[in-house]
Amino acid sequence: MAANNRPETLIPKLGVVTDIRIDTPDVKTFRVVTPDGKKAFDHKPGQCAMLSIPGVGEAMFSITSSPTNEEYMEFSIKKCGCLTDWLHAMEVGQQITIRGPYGNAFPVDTAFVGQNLLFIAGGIGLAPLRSVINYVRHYRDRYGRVDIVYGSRSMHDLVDYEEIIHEWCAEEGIQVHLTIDRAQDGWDGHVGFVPNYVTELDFHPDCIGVICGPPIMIKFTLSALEKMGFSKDQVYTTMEMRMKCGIGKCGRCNIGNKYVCKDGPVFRFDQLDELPEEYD
Amino acid sequence: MQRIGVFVCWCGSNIAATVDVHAVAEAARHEPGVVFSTDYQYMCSQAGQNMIIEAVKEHHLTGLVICSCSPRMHEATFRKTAANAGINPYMVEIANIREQCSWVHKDMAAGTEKAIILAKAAIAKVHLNTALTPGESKVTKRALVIGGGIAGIQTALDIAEAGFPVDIVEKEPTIGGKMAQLDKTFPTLDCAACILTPKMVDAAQNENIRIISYAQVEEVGGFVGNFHVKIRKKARFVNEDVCTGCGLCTEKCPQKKVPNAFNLNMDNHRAIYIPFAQAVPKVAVIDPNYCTMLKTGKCGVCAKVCTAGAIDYKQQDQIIEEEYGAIVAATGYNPISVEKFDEFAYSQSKDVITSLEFERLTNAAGPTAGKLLRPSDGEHPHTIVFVQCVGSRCAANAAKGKEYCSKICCMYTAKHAMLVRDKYPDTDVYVFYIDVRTPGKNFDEFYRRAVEEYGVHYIKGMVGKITPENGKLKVQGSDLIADKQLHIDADLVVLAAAIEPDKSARPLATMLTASMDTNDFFTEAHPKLRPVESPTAGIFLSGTCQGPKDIPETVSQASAAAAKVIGLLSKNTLKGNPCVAQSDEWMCNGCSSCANVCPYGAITYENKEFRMPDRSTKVRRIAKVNPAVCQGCGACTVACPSGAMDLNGFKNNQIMAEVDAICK
Amino acid sequence: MREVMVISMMKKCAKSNLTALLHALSVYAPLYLPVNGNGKDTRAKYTRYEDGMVYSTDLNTVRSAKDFFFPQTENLVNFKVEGKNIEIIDPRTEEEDFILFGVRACDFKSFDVLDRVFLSEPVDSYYASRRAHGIIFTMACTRPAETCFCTTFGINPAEPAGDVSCYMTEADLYLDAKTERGEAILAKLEDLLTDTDSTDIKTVEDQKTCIASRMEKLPLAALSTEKFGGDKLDTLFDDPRWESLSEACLACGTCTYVCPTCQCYDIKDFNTGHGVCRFRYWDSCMYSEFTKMSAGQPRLTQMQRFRQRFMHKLVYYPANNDGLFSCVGCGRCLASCPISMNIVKVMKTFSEEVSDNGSK
Amino acid sequence: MQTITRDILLEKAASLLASGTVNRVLGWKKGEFIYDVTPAVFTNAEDMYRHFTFDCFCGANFSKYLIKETQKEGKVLVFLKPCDSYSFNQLLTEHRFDREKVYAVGIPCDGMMDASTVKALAPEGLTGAERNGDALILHTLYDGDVTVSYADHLPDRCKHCKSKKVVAYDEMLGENGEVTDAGRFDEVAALEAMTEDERFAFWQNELSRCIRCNACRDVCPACTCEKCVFDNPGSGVENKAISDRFEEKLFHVIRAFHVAGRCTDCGECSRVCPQNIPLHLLNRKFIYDIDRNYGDYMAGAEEGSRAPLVNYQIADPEAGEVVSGAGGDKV
Amino acid sequence: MQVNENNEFRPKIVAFCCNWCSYAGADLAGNNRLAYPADIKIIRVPCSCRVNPMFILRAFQRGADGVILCGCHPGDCHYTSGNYYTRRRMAMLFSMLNYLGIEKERTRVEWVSAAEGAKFAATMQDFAEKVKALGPNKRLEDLRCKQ
Repeated sequence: MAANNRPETLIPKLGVVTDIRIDTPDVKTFRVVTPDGKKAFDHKPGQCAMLSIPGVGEAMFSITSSPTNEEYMEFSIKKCGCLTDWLHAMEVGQQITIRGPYGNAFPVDTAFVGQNLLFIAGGIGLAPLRSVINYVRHYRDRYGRVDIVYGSRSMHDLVDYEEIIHEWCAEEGIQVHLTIDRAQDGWDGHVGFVPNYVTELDFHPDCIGVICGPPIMIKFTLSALEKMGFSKDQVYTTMEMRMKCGIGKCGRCNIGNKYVCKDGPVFRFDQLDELPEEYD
Repeated sequence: MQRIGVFVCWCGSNIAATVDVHAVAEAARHEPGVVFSTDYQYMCSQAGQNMIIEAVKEHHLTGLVICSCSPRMHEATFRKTAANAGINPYMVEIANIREQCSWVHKDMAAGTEKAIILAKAAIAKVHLNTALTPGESKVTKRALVIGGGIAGIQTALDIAEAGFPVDIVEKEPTIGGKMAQLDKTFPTLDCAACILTPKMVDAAQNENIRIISYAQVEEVGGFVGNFHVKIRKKARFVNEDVCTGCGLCTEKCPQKKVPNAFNLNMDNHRAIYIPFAQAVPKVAVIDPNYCTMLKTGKCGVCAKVCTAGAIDYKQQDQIIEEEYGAIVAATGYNPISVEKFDEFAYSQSKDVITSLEFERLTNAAGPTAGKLLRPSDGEHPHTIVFVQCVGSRCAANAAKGKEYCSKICCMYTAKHAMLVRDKYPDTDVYVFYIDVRTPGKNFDEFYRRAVEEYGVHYIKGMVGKITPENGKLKVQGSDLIADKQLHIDADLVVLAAAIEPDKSARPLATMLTASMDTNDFFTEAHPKLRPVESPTAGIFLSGTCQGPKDIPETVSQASAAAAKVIGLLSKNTLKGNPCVAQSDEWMCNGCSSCANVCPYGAITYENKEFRMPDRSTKVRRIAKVNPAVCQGCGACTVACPSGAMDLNGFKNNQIMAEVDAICK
Repeated sequence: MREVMVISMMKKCAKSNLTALLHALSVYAPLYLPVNGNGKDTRAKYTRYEDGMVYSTDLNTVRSAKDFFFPQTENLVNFKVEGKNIEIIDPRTEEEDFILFGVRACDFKSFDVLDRVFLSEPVDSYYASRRAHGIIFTMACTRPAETCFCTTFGINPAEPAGDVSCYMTEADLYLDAKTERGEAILAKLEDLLTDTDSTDIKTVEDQKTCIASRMEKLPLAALSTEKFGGDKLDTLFDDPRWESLSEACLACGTCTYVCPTCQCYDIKDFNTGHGVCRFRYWDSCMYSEFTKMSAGQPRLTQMQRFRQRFMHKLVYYPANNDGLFSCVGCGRCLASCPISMNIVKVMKTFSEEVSDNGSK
Repeated sequence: MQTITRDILLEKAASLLASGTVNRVLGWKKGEFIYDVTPAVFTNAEDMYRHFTFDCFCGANFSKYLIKETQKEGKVLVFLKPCDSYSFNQLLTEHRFDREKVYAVGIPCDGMMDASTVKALAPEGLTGAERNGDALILHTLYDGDVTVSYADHLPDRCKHCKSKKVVAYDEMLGENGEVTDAGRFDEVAALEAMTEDERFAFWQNELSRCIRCNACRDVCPACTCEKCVFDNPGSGVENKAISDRFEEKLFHVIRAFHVAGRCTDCGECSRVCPQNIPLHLLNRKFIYDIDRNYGDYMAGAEEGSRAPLVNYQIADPEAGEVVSGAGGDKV
Repeated sequence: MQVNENNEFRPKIVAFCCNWCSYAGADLAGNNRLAYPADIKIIRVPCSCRVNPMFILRAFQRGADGVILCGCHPGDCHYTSGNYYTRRRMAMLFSMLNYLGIEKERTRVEWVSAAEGAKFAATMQDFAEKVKALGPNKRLEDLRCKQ
């Protein structure tokens, strides 16, 4: 019973897991559709959804598939707690619940249009960016040059490796720069931490930066970009917080007066500067 | 999320007759996490076990539920099966649908319903099972025996005979203990020294035995198989390796007024002395409280007369640190102090003596060279009254005395009475008793001889008062059988004082984390089934430190303890039970509740530095469970309010999952 | 919630008829009103009216009236799980009208504060539905207590609004319908009500004047919001005085639970053995677990959590809601805090120019 | 008996601060009204002269704050009333803080007023109060000054005080009192004398008011777990709010059980309960049962004593034989 | 709450049994085919002292009508002292539950040795009857867990 025929926000929809891809030892990507085989809802790049297993818990995850994919949604999820353990143990055909989309999105149709784009991700931080990158690839002619810097602990911890190698790298106008933290057999690419690699690559500040990864990586990458002449109002990031409702009401994900689930998760660094330094 | 296989056993018709096994298997199949469910005639048979192994492989099972007979029956079997199938043996849970279901419920519907619930409970539990691996620890192949009385000597000898090195720590300058002070032993009346001293010599000569005399345990750390012990060897001011035990110094020492503890202070020895002729080690020792040289720096006679040059006035206490695999407590007993029993006038008259003093008075090596003479005037006593149960079998709330029976007094009093009558037939001997207890081989015969052949007057009753008067001791007592008051003018009164554990036992127990009862006797791990072990693993009990005993009993227990020690030391490593308690160090607040209830002393505390979420560091007191010592009872888990303490195999959430499944 | 404002004639009910009035209201719809407790705690609490109950004249209830729209626990949705399949069940039944009687001006204002959270997009339908069905009779505060400071937030206890504003005098109860809904319900009570004349209006006006003068004399009357508001983040957030203010805080949730405007909640699944109930519970920003997640904890110290609560009420909320503070000055936290730390002490501390430490 | 006044405590604190014995003082800070004093840490005498207060509303038990305070540098001065000193000892027994970092000054006490009790006497506005011997003069907004008997309106914990003896201190101000037992089990016994149905109705009514604010737990000096089972999602009983009336019973029974034998009967739980639930009657029930069945035991009376529920006697009564009802009824 | 075809109330009873004595006693009852009501479901614990009061309340919450705890006789505990702690803990807990008005017949501690199969069966029979006579547990129920 939804009052005034408004969409019911706290009652989820049913989802079915139709495919599970093992990305890394602790990351799996789940494909989710409704029981009648449709996409659960439309979203914009950078938005999130609440996934849940009844009795186990509910949590917010970035939607990693591009909105341009009209068949299904994908979620790349790292195993790091009770719910994600459960999700990782699922088999194809398992039903879950899903509600969303939540939060703002990257300004792909406004600020990004016509710009060169630089995506920088570390580890599972690629998940929220993948949606944007694929969106940009889909509407390739709307944007300028695209650079992607992606690093992880080891080559086995690179999420979406197949897609990166076979699709992104192969696409003209996209430069992919991969790196891993420590040298290992079978890897002939770059070795080193993402912020250092970004410094080495020495990007020209004629583009918009998007950073996502562990807090420490974000911090150092931002300062690396600033040294290259980037200003904070041209760099974006996406945040993570404990969220329960996803609709800016439960009261826990705020930084100052901004609610990460509703006003975020995408923030420009100059916007973050206006907020109290509570979350570092 | 587990992948669970459920296997329902028919046990022939034992289960299948009252439980619909197919229905159980079918119901289990619908439980979350169950990916395979089946039933079979005999799950424990080779074929049944193979079926399990196959299913594990085919369905990649991670947890097994066997609905069968009692886990007490076949849990071990199915754990092995699991191991053979390549999964951890502790990923198995048994639903007992035979003893606790099919055999006790006649109604098929009720039995089936219950079996399904029991299966669901086991499934709920196995969901939360985790792989457990028994911990292993090495065993130091050396034993420590604390106490060098007959108990300690016997234990040490047996262990040494089995080929393991063993140290005896004795607080006196010589081993031998109480038995060395005794004259004759009941019921055979052979001389104590004659049977003890050869054993003392054996101990001294056994190359596997090291005697650390005049020494005390100061610190015990570690756990079963790996004890680390600090022993303080007191300075004797005589070089043990050099002294030949010739005894010249003990004759030349000018300080003659040192009470002779071995003779219960009934005579004196010199400031340098050898406790008794057959002492082991036979090495002199200087009593620093009396030695003029040590007190004033003037004298040095002993050093002058010692041709071996063994005297060393500068000798210091020595600390010996050693690793042991097992520790045996053999700290023995002492008679209680009878001074507080005013009615017996022990403090008022020298002629009221204890039984142990009586032993010394009749011993050929004693202060009277074996002649029975009154301590007050050296006269031969003509009337002797023995009083039994002095301080034994007292009311629980009595201000003095012990609640328990000291066990040995009846027999040694009979022995004393008999010996007196035998040597001095002119002596009248009276024994006041509450009951005469003679449950031992040849004990009752012995006692009856005392009464029948030797004419000892046994009087059932207690002595009310003893009054020294004109060189006599007026003994007032009651004869309960004749129902009259008795007055006996005695020359000598011998009190059969209760025995109590040696005072050194309590601090030792604390160091060993071995439990004691309210009387300070060591508690055994199980009063019937594990009588020579302390609940603390690796600690064994020998002799009267565990409870009153006579010599034969002491020796048998000493050998039993030795057998247990040998069993332990013959292992290279100890494999623990993995179902032990575990403390979550982030949740523990170090309150000590768990350690208070642990019967095994398995819990210790440490101050550990933690890196807090705000990146500061904090030192927190936290509990640590030693898995080698913990036996897995779980008492600590309930004592812990925060739930920081949990028990592997029976975790809080596992039991609650069972509860939930059952009450659903 | 937007209401249609009406101007109609005030009605009057003799106090001797109050019982009959309450009975009539309870027949119309379930009626909740403050009633004194009968156990160890005799203070007023909102109770479903049954005949024989007596309306409490206590200034206010221990718990606020927010429970009626945002209950402490609420079953959001149920699930049945079998194998890989999930069934989603909405447990709600059709909401019925209910009457809240005796709501004070501060509590009534708190509904506005809550509305701006729960009724902003996306709307919380659970809240919205109850809000739509709640008919509110407010009551003017004739004897405000020393802990009252509603006027600080611009609330007038003499004009409590609601569907019907009530004024209690020695002899009568005056009922002033403020909405169509209020009017409609008063129409149904016709038998028990009489019209008012100019004397009555004067009586009520006198009472209002009296209330105003009493409010002015209250110890907290001078409390000012001058130092607070949506634009005061920079001056307040890093103030060292948060440290000493929060020092004694026990980290219990009393203030947040008695507060009429606190609206933080948590959602949790409860496995009943037969299915899963998804519950919403009041949560408290004072609890250390509140923001804890597997990846870290943004508010690690009690100081940070304490600061969050007051910054939210005095800075963040006004920043997002046109300067409206998320405090209505009801004084419940003043009465309930185990260590007597409260928003008044916080506001007064920051109103002092120089802190104890000599720093700003 | 010397009356302890604000001035005496101030002087003591100032001299200990001046001598460097302590570098801060745990004391009471005056509030807006008379009854709303807040525990505070003072680092200098000047602050104390301005804000420190001591009167009959200074009932808060400071001992639990010592866990946090002793983590800091230097020694802290704490004033211990008799009942606080029991909690102090109990916390020491459980190794919850370092004794060396505390300078404890014992102060006698003849009962502390409780804000909610006093407010109940003048529910419509209490602007101030003062004590004059047994007279408590309340200044009210609408009824002028009202004088009541001090002793008669003490909270239950003080009316039925367990002890007026400070059992732990470095220094005692004034004269130490004696252990008392002012009928503190009377109310428990009265409940025991009821029928099961009556008791159920009583507790149902009382506990149903619980809002699970956790104030009772958070103030309790025996509740010092690093993480309470009710906050720990892994414990299986975690809960934040009462969603079923079972849970209020679960919470309060388990909490009382966890502190059984460790509770020093300081009564803070009942004092802080915003819903006036007589929580101390649960704790006193355990204390009463323990005393009757296992011998008198007062947690905190002696540092290092072993709590009765982590102890046993072979001769303990059987579970079905314990005396736990009125007139020696067995339950 | 369960009812059978005759609409007769069938209590749910949880019995916690220590592994060494009472669980073995229950097995012995089985060996000797000594019947007792199927309403009793046994949970095996290493020692009665493993039983946390939370388990007992949990059982009532989830729908149990009675909870019985069985352990070794005092003095016979496999772990020497576990049941002594149990005795105190449960005496105190049950007294408290009764203080809250919970019927005292719903909780019980009984010592059953491994040799007392007959005592086990008789105890269970008796306990089940007493609980049945009380009817469903209303005072410690959790309404959410009712079907």
